[in-house]
Amino acid sequence: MPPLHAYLLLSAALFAIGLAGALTRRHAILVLVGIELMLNAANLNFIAFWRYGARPEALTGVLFAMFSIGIAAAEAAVGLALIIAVYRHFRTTTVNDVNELRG
Amino acid sequence: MMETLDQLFVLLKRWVVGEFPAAWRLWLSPLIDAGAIIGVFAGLFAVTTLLERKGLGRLQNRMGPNRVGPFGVLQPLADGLKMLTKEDIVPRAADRVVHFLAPIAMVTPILLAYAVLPFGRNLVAVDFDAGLLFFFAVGAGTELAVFMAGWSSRNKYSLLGAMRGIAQMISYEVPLVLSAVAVVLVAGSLSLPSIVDSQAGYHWGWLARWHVFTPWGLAGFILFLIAATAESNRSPFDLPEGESEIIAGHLIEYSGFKYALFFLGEYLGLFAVSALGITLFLGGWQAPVPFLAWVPSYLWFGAKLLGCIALFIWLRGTMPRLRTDQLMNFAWKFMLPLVLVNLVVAALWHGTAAWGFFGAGATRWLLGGAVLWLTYSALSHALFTAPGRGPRTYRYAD
Amino acid sequence: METAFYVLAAVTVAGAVAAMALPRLVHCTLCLAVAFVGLAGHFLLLGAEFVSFAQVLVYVGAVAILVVFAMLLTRSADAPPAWVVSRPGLLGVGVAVLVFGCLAATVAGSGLAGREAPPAPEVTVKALGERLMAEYVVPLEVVGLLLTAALIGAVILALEDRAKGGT
Amino acid sequence: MKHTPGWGLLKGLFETARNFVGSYYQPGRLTTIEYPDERLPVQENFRNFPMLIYDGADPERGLRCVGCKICEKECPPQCIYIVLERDRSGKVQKRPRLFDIDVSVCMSCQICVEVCPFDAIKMNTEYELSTGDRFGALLLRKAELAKPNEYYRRLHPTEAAEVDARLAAAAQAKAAAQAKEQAKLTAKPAKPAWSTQP
Repeated sequence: MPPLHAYLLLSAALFAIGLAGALTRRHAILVLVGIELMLNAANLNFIAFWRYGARPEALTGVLFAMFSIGIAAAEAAVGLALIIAVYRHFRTTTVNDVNELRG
Repeated sequence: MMETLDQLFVLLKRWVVGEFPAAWRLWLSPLIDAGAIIGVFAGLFAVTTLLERKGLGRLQNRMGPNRVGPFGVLQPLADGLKMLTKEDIVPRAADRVVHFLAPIAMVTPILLAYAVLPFGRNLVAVDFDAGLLFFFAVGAGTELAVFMAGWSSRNKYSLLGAMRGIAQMISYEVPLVLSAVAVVLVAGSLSLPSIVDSQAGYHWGWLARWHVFTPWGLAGFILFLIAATAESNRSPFDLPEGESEIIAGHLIEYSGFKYALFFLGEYLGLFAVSALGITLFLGGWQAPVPFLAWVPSYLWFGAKLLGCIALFIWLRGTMPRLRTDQLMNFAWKFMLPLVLVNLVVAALWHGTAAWGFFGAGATRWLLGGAVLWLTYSALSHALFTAPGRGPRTYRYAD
Repeated sequence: METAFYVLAAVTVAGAVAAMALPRLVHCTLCLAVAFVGLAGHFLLLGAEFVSFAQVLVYVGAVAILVVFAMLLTRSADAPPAWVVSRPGLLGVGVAVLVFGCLAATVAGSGLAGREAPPAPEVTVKALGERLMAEYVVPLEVVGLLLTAALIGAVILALEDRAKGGT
Repeated sequence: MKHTPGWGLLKGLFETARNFVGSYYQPGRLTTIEYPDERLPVQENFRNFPMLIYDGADPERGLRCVGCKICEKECPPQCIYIVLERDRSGKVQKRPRLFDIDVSVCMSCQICVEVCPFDAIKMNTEYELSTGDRFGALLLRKAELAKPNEYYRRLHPTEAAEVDARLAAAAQAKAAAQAKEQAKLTAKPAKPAWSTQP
């Protein structure tokens, strides 16, 4: 069994990768993908802390991760619907080009 | 004696693994499982292609293949040789890496799904506590493979086929999973062997306690079959590869061995989903009548599997293909409400299990059946036979 | 166990990096799916079977497919490959590296670093379900409500504006 | 029962099941002809590809074709190629030296038959013309095209009888005309016919 900090470092790395992508990529879908990656990194942390925690039989980490997955699914659905709506309006999915408030 | 025969493969594997040093056993056991699954089901694939072609022929008053070998039994061999010796063509504009990976991404998840299916008493590779969820989770991987195949070919027909395929698979996954959830609700477990165990025994000593003999089980099984047909892209839901419209859908630009892999994946998916249907509704490897319980369990499973395959071939030989809008309407407006009602009926069935008065079973059956039948009639009337929605009338064509 | 962790970690990180760095959007999505599968493997390794399968079902089976559909509907799949080597881009990477450094330093500095796992607990689906139905029934209902709202919201957002005649 | 939703599906399934079972013990249901082993009898009006008719035993001398080239001109895909025979002095004879038809081009339209004033070209019913040689074997020569009149009678009896009757009538009329001419000639002696020849 690898030590806890291995999981924490992996999670931090995933979070940083997701953050870098969300900050640098211009495509709206990729920004969303970066956010999904960050959420997943958080999930990994939940599970790792649950497994290495004092009372794993309480299942808190697992349950929290499941709720988080559910919320991520909702977020992805709404986010992608927004991207499609934006595309219909502006005919582009590049976030830099969608900077006007007027339609 | 019969006990040994029933557990033949389990004992055989235990003996083979026992012959090897302890360090190897951890690796050897799953390797043997995987090898057995691939060998048996690839063989079944070969047999099924022949049976399907023969059966379809007979359903349409034709002979079917009968040229290679006696009665054409060597036809799969000829087909295989032809596939393997064909030129492997990759379009110049294709994304070569994704194009190459797509068939692999198609077959691997389906083979993984076999790991949790119980083929006989104790004959299951891995007994996950959440086996059913595992099955559906890996099954989801094939959708991505369809997209990979369709997009990487750089062909508008293949992209259209892939979009149709993904839309269809997502839509029909909902009724598929929900009809399985009804079983989970009653059996109280996600593990497939314990779902089979929950169907053990016989009512009054002769009627098997399979879920298909309950009102929600019968409806659930039919809904499951329809959704499974759509999931495995078979006729009448074969729109993704409807050859008269989009040639072969996402398979257009595949030839030779890669095409054979897709073909194999399609059939393996069909077997897997049939095996799941058997496990959930038809009592898995259990014998249908108590006096035949001495027949080895895997033979019962095989017989049921062949029966399911025959049913799919029969459906394919009978039904015409749906239109895309009909397909989507059917999934979302007809099957989804029905499967939700079915879930409620299953919950009622489970809740009234404690009823003990005389005729309680018949009352429950009639109640559940009536609710389902009323829903079915109302839905089909509202969707198909209500004024303005009935069969199309042709003013000038007649 | 250790080897499995490192292999899975390599797959996950490679998938994530590729998902964020490849020029073609479709490749990004496919690599994202690989990263998700790697994460599911980690969950399995940690003994959270149910979460692992749910992860594959939701992320590979739903989110990745949703992304694919969004890509096809916005015609981004055929967009020319776009690399990001610009000043704001570098700035973003710098910020991310900084964040990673902070997190790593915190992890290394905390007392948790060397903690070993207690014996594996028995996690049955039944236990999970009982928790969800007893202690966590309110959050469960809220998530259900949220998902329904998200479903309806997504449909309304993506619905074509017929009344306006489309813009 | 008839109006129960889903009834039509069951009816269809029943129908195919009846096909399935019936095809095993009612051979009449099977619509398949196992081709290389058994063949459908060729219909009299079937046509595939032209042939040249000759009378008598010698395909060279008995050929009805006079090389008028009408068929060559009328053939829509232009698959007929005719070169006329010449004698030693180079004079054109009323016989084709070459008469080639390209099978791969012919479209079985029968126009050559309809325009032929001499009933020399007719449609064959042979359909197994495939060959491994794409360039040589699909070009049929005069020798391969020439078929005796008996063969034509066997293939298209009705049509052949009609043609034979017409030809016999024409021959009779011609003989009668010749006899008349002969009678005229004998009545009024003139230069004998053979004297025009050198």
